[in-house]
Amino acid sequence: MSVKCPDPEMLARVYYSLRLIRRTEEEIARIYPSDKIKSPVHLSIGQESVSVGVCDVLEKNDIMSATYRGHAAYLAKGGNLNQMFAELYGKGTGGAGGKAGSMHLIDMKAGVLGMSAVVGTTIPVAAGYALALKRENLGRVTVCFFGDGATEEGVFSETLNFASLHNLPILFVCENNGFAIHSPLSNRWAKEALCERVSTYSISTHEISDGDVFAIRQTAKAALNAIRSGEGPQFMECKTYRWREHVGPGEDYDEDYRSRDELTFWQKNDPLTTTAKMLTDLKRQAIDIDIEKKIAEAVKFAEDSPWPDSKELFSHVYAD
Amino acid sequence: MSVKCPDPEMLARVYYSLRLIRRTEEEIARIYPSDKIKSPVHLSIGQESVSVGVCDVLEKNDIMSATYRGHAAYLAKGGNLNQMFAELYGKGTGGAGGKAGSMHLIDMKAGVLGMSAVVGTTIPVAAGYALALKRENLGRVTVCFFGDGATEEGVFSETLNFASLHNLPILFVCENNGFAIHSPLSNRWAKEALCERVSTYSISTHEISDGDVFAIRQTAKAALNAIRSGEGPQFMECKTYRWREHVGPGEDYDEDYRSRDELTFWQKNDPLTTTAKMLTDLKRQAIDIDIEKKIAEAVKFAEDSPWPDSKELFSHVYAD
Amino acid sequence: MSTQTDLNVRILSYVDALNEAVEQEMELDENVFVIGLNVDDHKGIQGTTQGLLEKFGSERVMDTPLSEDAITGICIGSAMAGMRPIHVHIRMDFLLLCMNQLINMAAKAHYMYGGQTKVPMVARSIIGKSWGQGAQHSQGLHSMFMHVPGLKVVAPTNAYDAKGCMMAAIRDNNPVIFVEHRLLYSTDAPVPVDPYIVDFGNARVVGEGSDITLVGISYMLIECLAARDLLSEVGISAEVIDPVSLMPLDIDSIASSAKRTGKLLVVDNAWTTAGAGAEIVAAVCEQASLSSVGRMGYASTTCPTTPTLEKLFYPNAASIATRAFSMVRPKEKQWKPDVEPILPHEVAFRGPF
Amino acid sequence: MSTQTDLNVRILSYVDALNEAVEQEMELDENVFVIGLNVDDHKGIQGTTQGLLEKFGSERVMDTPLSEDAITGICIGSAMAGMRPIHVHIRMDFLLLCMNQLINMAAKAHYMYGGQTKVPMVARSIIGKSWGQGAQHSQGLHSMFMHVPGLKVVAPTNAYDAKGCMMAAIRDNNPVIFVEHRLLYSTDAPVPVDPYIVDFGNARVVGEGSDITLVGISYMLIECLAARDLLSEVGISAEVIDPVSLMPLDIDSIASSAKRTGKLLVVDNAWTTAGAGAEIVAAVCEQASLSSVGRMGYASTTCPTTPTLEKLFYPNAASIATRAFSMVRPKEKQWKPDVEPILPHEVAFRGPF
Ligand SMILES: Cc1ncc(C[n+]2csc(CCOP(=O)(O)OP(=O)(O)O)c2C)c(N)n1
Ligand SMILES: Cc1ncc(C[n+]2csc(CCOP(=O)(O)OP(=O)(O)O)c2C)c(N)n1
Ligand SMILES: [Mg+2]
Ligand SMILES: [Mg+2]
Repeated sequence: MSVKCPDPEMLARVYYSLRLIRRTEEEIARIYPSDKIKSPVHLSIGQESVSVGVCDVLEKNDIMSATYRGHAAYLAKGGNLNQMFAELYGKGTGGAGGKAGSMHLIDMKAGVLGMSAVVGTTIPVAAGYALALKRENLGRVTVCFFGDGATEEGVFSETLNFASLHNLPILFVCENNGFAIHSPLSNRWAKEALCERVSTYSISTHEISDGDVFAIRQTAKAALNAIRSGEGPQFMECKTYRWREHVGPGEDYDEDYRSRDELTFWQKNDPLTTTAKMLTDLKRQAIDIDIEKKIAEAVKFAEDSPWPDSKELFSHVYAD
Repeated sequence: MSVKCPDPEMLARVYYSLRLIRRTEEEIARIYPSDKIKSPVHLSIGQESVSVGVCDVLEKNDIMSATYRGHAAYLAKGGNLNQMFAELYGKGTGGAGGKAGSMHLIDMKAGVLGMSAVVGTTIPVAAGYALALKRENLGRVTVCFFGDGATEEGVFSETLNFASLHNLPILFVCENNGFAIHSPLSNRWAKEALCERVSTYSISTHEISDGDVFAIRQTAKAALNAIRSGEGPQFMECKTYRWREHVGPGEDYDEDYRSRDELTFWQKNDPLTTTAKMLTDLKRQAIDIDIEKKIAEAVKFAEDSPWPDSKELFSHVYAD
Repeated sequence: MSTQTDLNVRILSYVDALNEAVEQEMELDENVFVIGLNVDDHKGIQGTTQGLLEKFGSERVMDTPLSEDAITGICIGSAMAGMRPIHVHIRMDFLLLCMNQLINMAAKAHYMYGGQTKVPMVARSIIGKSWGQGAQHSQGLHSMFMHVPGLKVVAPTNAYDAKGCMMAAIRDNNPVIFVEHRLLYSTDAPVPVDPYIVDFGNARVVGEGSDITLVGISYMLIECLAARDLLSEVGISAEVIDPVSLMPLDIDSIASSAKRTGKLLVVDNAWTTAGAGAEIVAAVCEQASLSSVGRMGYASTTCPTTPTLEKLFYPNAASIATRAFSMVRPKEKQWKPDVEPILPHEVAFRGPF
Repeated sequence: MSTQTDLNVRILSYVDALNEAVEQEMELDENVFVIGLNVDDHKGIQGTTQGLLEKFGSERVMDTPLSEDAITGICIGSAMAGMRPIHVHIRMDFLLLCMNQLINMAAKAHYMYGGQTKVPMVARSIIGKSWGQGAQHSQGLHSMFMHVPGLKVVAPTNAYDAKGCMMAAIRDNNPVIFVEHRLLYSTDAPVPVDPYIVDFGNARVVGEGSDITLVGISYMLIECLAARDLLSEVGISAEVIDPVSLMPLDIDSIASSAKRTGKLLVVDNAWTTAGAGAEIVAAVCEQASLSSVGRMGYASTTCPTTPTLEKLFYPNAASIATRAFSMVRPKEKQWKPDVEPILPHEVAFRGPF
């Protein structure tokens, strides 16, 4: 690990967040076969450290934008767990009253911008929010998470150019897990030179290849300081790995598009395990118990919550 | 000039082409106030050397794609002059029977792909044609001309990635005249690093900063050889200058968006003048006379041609 | 239109009315800003954005790269943060580059996110015509936006509505597609100096009549009014209605007129198939069965550049009058007005751009 | 459908019929190729492209980057050069990224260039439903393409038409938007082994009747057929028509049925405003004035994910039957069928993807 002995409070926070996300999604996977969750789920299991490392150094009133694979980012930014489970269940108490499901999570109170099921669409939207923050001039920033596939959409290049041209307070974070559904980078990228390319828009870039949560955190912290001091957009490419299938609760290593060896490599360096080892058993157990309690409460909240009233079908079509 | 004494035949060809384009567009500008040309015209005057330098080293059966500012490329590739004037006049004998006007010129016989009035749209289309040529495997290539503004459209980045990924036989040529309508690069580009950016798609790039027709020709020749020998796409950025207003026949140096000094600089290095000087008076006069004859014929052809039959409104909506 | 009785009413062109609406809203609300290619140049989008840069600076009058897709998303994001962007497109055809953001994000955000966010933005788009605008600079695509819940669509046809609808669009908390037509720019009308709102969803009877109801959308309203004059010469009294806003659409006003005249002809500045005319005719027929209904619009072809074919591509006062005549007097043989009125703005209009 | 009398007819699923059509055309014409994200993976677009990679190789079965806009243009360019691309989109919603190329280039090229070039391409697009597909994975946008001259639009509702229309689409020299529906994939029908064509522009009466004409578009045809059964129990005889192709549209067959029954109800798998239903109702009313016409489709809202609201978003057999009943027997009080038929494919369907 890049950080030998991290500040214990920070360590506890990071472990808590990693563990909360992992366990929440394992619980989702457990519940999934019951069909209580009638929404496609794109699990982040294995990719938690990117969201956790970055969001740990965000201010509460900073803004975070993520994708349909957004559970990790949502929770790392402090999104409401009860409302998330209720939303997945399609209940009226969900963050969007059951209209969003897993792919369109939002929690503006926690600074979580709405997610999108159309790859790449959130990138310019996050930049637009950053444009408003620049005018506001209170030092707030926007963080924009997206996958390697999203960088292939033209709107990504267009947004980088505009964000740099106007010196927007935005941190772009690419979670490069090497796949778009089942399509490997080699089918999609002419060259693996993402940071190099982004820097041609005069945006400072940072590459983290091993998913190290502390390295990601350190890098994000420095990048955010630069942004807040008016240096304009920054870019991070974090190599990571999706442990589960693209969509759904299971694994898919029996399919020929990737091998379990890849998983093994990433599991050996799982930040959740390594941070767990850095904690005292007592401390760790306290956190684990707290997390189980919170998740159990959230599931119960979702199960006990009512379905949305049928008149809700026609609410929020237009804003007053 | 980069080439001290060019082969006389080539010199004559290049001068002929430069002069034909210049005089054709001057003639269009002369006729324009008469309203006989009921089409917006985006003149290339001043930018001829890019089209001429590149197209001089193309084979007749190679394919060329250009923009609404396409008169130069159309003529340099050998597009039919009579049909061009007739098309601008909206006559039935025009290349597209009067349905295209100046912005959508086409001449498939000469390998001129259809042009488009929507910036950037022809870039992937040219690449698609190149995909077919790759399958055909006869060594034919596609050349794709576009402006600096077109590189800002996401589809440009998407196309570069795909073209390189699939090693397509295509030469991308950016005519960087520094403006999109009246908007300067500084309003649109975060950084002037186009070649650098394109090379991150593992595409070889070449920058020509002075509009030197022989330098452009030499560079294109080498690039085309590389493409034909299977090395995949190549990219040229040619700095150039639009002498006239964005659209229409006149000048607009009285407007505040640019100064006449810029024009003066480029006029000093006008390839038409410099190549003219390299020819014997006899040779030059012969060419000039021939060109005036051709243009006069073309104008007469357009004026004498009939309007399209009204039933043509409904032809070509769908292909049989 | 009570405000029209104000003392401080002057004759203003459509261009100046748009310009004034935006300027006044920018003064009233610092969150309003204008963004789009060349909005800050000396031509100022045919004058509609002229002077705004000098008055409000480049932070609120932003030139952009050619990146319509991203700029649309950027407008959406800034709107979610409380700003009120006005995104300018010099041709409606370019909205086709913005469909993903406008339809998958802007139209759906408020609903999809359970009301947690709003997208108050205006997309201004100009429909081109004549001077060889051709296939890609002439499209009227408003029906595509009418089709999608969450979007509003307005198409004012005079300077008064241009100002009132623009102020309403800017203040609206939803994405509004603002449909302008190049040939309306030079038309003028009495326009109050003070800010005012033209509420969406109110169709306007601009010419009363009893034999047939003509609905003219965008620029086609002008042609319908001219057709009404032609028809009156043969004793046919046509009622002409301007829907003003297409979404929301005031179908009841149109239906009550059509029920009264028994005949409905909708003339759209767009193609007819699955267009605004189809919506209006279908919606009226769902309410009452009329003796005769019809639609006119662009020919079912791509728009040609040559004037001789372009002339046949568009409905005009004469062809509208002929069609209306055949609907009112189906038994009589076809009638063609011998005069073809020249419309004022066609004289004023300076092509090509 | 004479070919259906062939000896070599088997029961095939919609998925397998699509797969067979593409495979046979790829064998017959080396210019045909398949391109799209994940067309070459183990899931093979729910099986519709399965096995093609192994048989034809990666030059003709191309995976792509996420670059729908460019890939569409690349398909257009390759088509201009004589190839016949089939561009696959796993959701129709993603066509919103392709609008500029499809509408400004593909639809217009043949006309705008005076016939010098053709664009024979197929854009396959799947409409999603249920399992929380939600706002951005459920849209039926076919009316937007019907609106634009130069494009063809087909929406086969059974395996037989799926194969015949796909082969026709691939051989067509124009851009064809091929509308599929996820819930039709598991349905099956007798399908000939040999290649065959289902010509566009022929609507099909799939259930005869005399009291009302129901037109069911895409998946809604299935619901209309179930509604027909429900109606028959109360003595109402509904004629059900499948337009099969929407552009060209066989309006005459629909109109002649509607004139006979006097009542027309169009049920679309999309929003109704300026939709395919508006076109059909308006076009029929231009021909004849019926006693009653109506449209059903998506609720005028964004599609919610939660099943309780999603259920209300879509028309179904029961709501269609109720609406038809009220049109046939306007004086009687509202009727609701007590049973709600479970449709075969809904059982077979495995969500969520
Ligand atoms: C514009 C668009 N094209 C295609 C899809 C289908 N799709 C859903 S997720 C996905 C993969 C995207 O890959 P990446 O951006 O790397 O994100 P990851 O799933 O790996 O987190 C694709 C192609 C989509 N949702 N949107
Ligand atoms: C997609 C699109 N956006 C905007 C326009 C309006 N427009 C016409 S020409 C032009 C300038 C393009 O600049 P550039 O690509 O540098 O080409 P140049 O005109 O300088 O040759 C613009 C913005 C357009 N035609 N298409
Ligand atoms: Mg990925
Ligand atoms: Mg330029």
